[in-house]
Amino acid sequence: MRTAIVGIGWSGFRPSVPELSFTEMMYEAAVRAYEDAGVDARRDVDVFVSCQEDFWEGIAINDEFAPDPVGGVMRPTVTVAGDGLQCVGQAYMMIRSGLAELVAVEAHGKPSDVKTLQEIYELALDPQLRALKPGNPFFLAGLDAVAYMRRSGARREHFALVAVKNRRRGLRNPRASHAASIELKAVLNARPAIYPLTRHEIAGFTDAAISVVMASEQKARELRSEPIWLEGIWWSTEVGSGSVEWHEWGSMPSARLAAKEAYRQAGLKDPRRQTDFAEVEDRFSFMELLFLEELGMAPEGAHKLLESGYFDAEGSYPVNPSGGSLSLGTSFEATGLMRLLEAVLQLRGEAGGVQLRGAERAVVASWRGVPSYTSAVAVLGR
Amino acid sequence: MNRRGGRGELLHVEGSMEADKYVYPPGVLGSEAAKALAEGKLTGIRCGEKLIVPPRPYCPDHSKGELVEVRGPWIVESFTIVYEDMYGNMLETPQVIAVLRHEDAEGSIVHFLKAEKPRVGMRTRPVFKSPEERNGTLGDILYFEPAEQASKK
Amino acid sequence: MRTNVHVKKRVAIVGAGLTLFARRLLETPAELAWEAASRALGSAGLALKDIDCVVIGSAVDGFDGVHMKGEHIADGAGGLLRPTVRVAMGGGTGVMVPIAAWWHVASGLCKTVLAVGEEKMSHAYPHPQAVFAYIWHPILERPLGPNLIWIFALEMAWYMRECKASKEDIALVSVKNKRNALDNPHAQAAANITVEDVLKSETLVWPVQLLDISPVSDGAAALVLADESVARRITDTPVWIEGVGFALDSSFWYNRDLSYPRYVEQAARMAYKMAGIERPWKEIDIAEPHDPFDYKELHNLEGLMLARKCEAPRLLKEGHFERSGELPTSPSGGLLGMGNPIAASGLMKTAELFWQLRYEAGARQVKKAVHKAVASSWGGLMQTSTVIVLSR
Amino acid sequence: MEIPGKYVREEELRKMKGVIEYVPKAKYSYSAGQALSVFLRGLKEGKILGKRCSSCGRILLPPREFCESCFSPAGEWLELPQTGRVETASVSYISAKRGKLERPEIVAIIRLDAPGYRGDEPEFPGIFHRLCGVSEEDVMSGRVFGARVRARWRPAEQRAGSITDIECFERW
Repeated sequence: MRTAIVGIGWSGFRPSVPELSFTEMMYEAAVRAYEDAGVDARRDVDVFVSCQEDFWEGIAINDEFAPDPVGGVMRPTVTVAGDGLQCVGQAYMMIRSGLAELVAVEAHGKPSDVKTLQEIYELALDPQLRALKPGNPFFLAGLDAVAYMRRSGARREHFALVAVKNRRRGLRNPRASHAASIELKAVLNARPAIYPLTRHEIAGFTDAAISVVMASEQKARELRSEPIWLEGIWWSTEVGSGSVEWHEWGSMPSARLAAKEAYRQAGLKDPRRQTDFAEVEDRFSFMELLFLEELGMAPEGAHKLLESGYFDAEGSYPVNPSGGSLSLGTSFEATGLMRLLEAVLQLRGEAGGVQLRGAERAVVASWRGVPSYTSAVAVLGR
Repeated sequence: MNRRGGRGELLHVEGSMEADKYVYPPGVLGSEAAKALAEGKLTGIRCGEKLIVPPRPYCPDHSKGELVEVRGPWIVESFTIVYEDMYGNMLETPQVIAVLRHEDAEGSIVHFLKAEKPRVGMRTRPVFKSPEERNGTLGDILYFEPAEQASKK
Repeated sequence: MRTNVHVKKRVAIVGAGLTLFARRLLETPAELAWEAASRALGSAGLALKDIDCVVIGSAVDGFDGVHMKGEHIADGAGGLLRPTVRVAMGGGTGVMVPIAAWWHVASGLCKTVLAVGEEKMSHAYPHPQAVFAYIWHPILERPLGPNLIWIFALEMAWYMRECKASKEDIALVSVKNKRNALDNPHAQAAANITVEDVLKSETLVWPVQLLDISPVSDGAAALVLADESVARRITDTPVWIEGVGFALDSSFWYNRDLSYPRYVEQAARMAYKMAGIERPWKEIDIAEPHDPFDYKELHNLEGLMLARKCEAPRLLKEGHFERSGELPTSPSGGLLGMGNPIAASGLMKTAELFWQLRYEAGARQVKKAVHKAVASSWGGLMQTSTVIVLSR
Repeated sequence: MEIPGKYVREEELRKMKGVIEYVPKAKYSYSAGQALSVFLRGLKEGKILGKRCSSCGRILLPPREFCESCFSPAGEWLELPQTGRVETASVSYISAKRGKLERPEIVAIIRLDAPGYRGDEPEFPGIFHRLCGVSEEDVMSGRVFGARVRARWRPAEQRAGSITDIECFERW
């Protein structure tokens, strides 16, 4: 049984959205998604899924506030503490199991409401690591970056090149509030933030809410003449945030495993030839290259292909044509859905200034961020 | 009464989500490892053929491990230098943090590295706080230093 | 809304395991998860390598004091190098875990799932209650300085008035469940007490007294789920998941009648429909309704349609819900007798039914023959219900 | 049967090596947004403002931008009467952190006298607040249930645009 994305909606996409509460943002995104799908939330949607975490929200048991703004009151509503793509995965399973025909998935982030972001990230570290006071919880990404350089032969210049590519590309995307016209030299000469990364290579934060409506094949055909098919989706956790020392540094096995199963579901043997573009993890510049390797997109070495322009929007295999997280920012558990949103709009031909030509199939891959080692991968097709 | 959302009049309400404090017990196996650490010994667990560091109460395959002392040298597998915090403020002194792996072990220790020029592959050893200052946490180690240097503590 | 319309695959529970429930355990959260998971795997005769997928349940990060708690305990829960996901629905988490694990298997994408619930509430100081101060709306409610029990007291008072139930009537739940727990080696608060003891205990927020409430607890529970082919291969007595249901009511809890939990009924109807149950009060043999507070068991029993509205107190008095009664409820000892490590407690209830349906509950085994069972967990601002129906 | 789990006393824990204490820093500035900003400003002016759902006609108090039952945008603002009836009440002897209170607090759900409501609907415009001028005995005896109450406001100069601008609801 196939599963499709029949509606998508969003709200926010600015570093700060002071005029709306998080529930008002959720409502706006949900209304747009239901309108896009042509469904009535109260009558048609079988199950509602929301992805969120308490400390991001500043509310304990925050699922309390999940149902009202998405139309899920007195309906089957479930909250998952994971990236939005994991929620899409839950919906996918519900539809495949026959539990539901139409599922609404929601994720949101309002980092501008959090006054102590660094300390919240710190609270996610194992107490032992916290006690060291490492200065910036993102140090874990720095450890991966150096190990990746060592393993792959990529240099700092390659990482900077990713930042330049994605930040510049975002200038064409109205949702990309962190886009910048920036030169390679400026990135490399900037004050280092976390070696080997400068601040231009670390994505900023964005307030955003995204809603996605998913349907069974039959329902999808009733609703749309051209739904976007979710051909495969999977996720994996490599090590826990309480056992980061077991991580395979400079690699992302969770992305590798998630991709393997997502490709199997989608029937892909050679993902780079069988798909047309990818929206992948890039909240730290080097992650884009690391992910492309783990996704099997660059057996020759991702940095070499990057150098040759292979992953440019005009290149052979566009990667992050939306501008990626470096341009769009990250938004807690909504980050994976940001990539999904951009891919869906792209496949539908609704991507405006960042539209590619003739894209039929895409890979979406997202990591859950520091200090997790969880990733999710989806394959979408027209 | 019908005035709506003039930007200056939008309200934000301050709040927190803080317990007064958290007290984390070390765990069953962790309390043994903590005792060893306070005595200046690093430990791991023996899982069949494998040696796993740091010691967790179980092996990756969920079987029960046995706590064993692990002596160096500790080899730098990766490192990073933290120059600024997440808010963009420079740290007073940049912090060098490294992944330190034992030759025979899977897993590694993440800790500070004090070296003129940190590099991958460097052999290091831990420098401990004085015995009376130790409390059985990772902070009992001040940092790792190149093994060829004389200990300063 | 049309749920459960095309469900085809059968899903079984094939193993269960618990840790001790207690106020302060030496174990770390991951260690607790590991203990429960290992026991569940052991009871199913499986090893971790046999597990395809992992579902973690944990309610409130503020208790363990670790943000992204699911990631934190992923290793202990057996979730490494596997698809691992965490559901979080406050008090409703416990039964949501086997529900989420159910769709992992029913989708055909996982053949075996390890479902683990963990809560370590003793990390938080000065008292875990302090963390509950943050469950309220940060703008509309928190400035009033509410404690957790306010809301229950308001609901209990409403229920008592609406159903003309006395404190004595309700205290019987606590007496029954704590007594049932005497036979449960995992229990924290097993005791032989009387209604008098409950009425003499410290009044926290009238009408809620100390012995009306389940104690704060640390602990973990785990189940192993499998698809039909695996289940048939590894056990002669699989317990089938016949129905799942869940519902969330509005977060505006003071905009609605709290004397009856309509959201519990909604979730129950969803689960019963899938299980093909039309007259739950006749067809269900045994129940583990959520009982963090004594009145809550009665409230849930009515919502689960196992008693008519306001009828539960009378049935309780008549012995209907005893282990020897017509519809034994909380034979495990419930949360009142076992303690309440939130996410683990709902899973514990499902585990208890698993043992009861296999006639493996030992001293706790109910008198009557059992075929169909229901467990529920409840949570949020009087709004969450998760329901699971099991059969032999 | 051996049950996993090792109970420790507080004193034992204190003596143990490897115990970590941590003081969390989790601070927020919650955006009130469109609906609640207006509501809070109304409180500052001594008004209880609600919204009406333009689709089902329900009065939404606390006000929100959308009606969660029909999932449609909420309609016009209206000022609600400051009187109502106690639906349920309780007496708290403990603080939010489980400390003992010197004086017990009495809190209630109040159904406001909203236009177009009979007063027995299962869904109603309601408010959660303290009661004053009510004794513990009034609550325990059940006398307070159904009692008529009205908002008692803090003096205008002390109001801050918070739910506590209403001091309590008092009998009248």
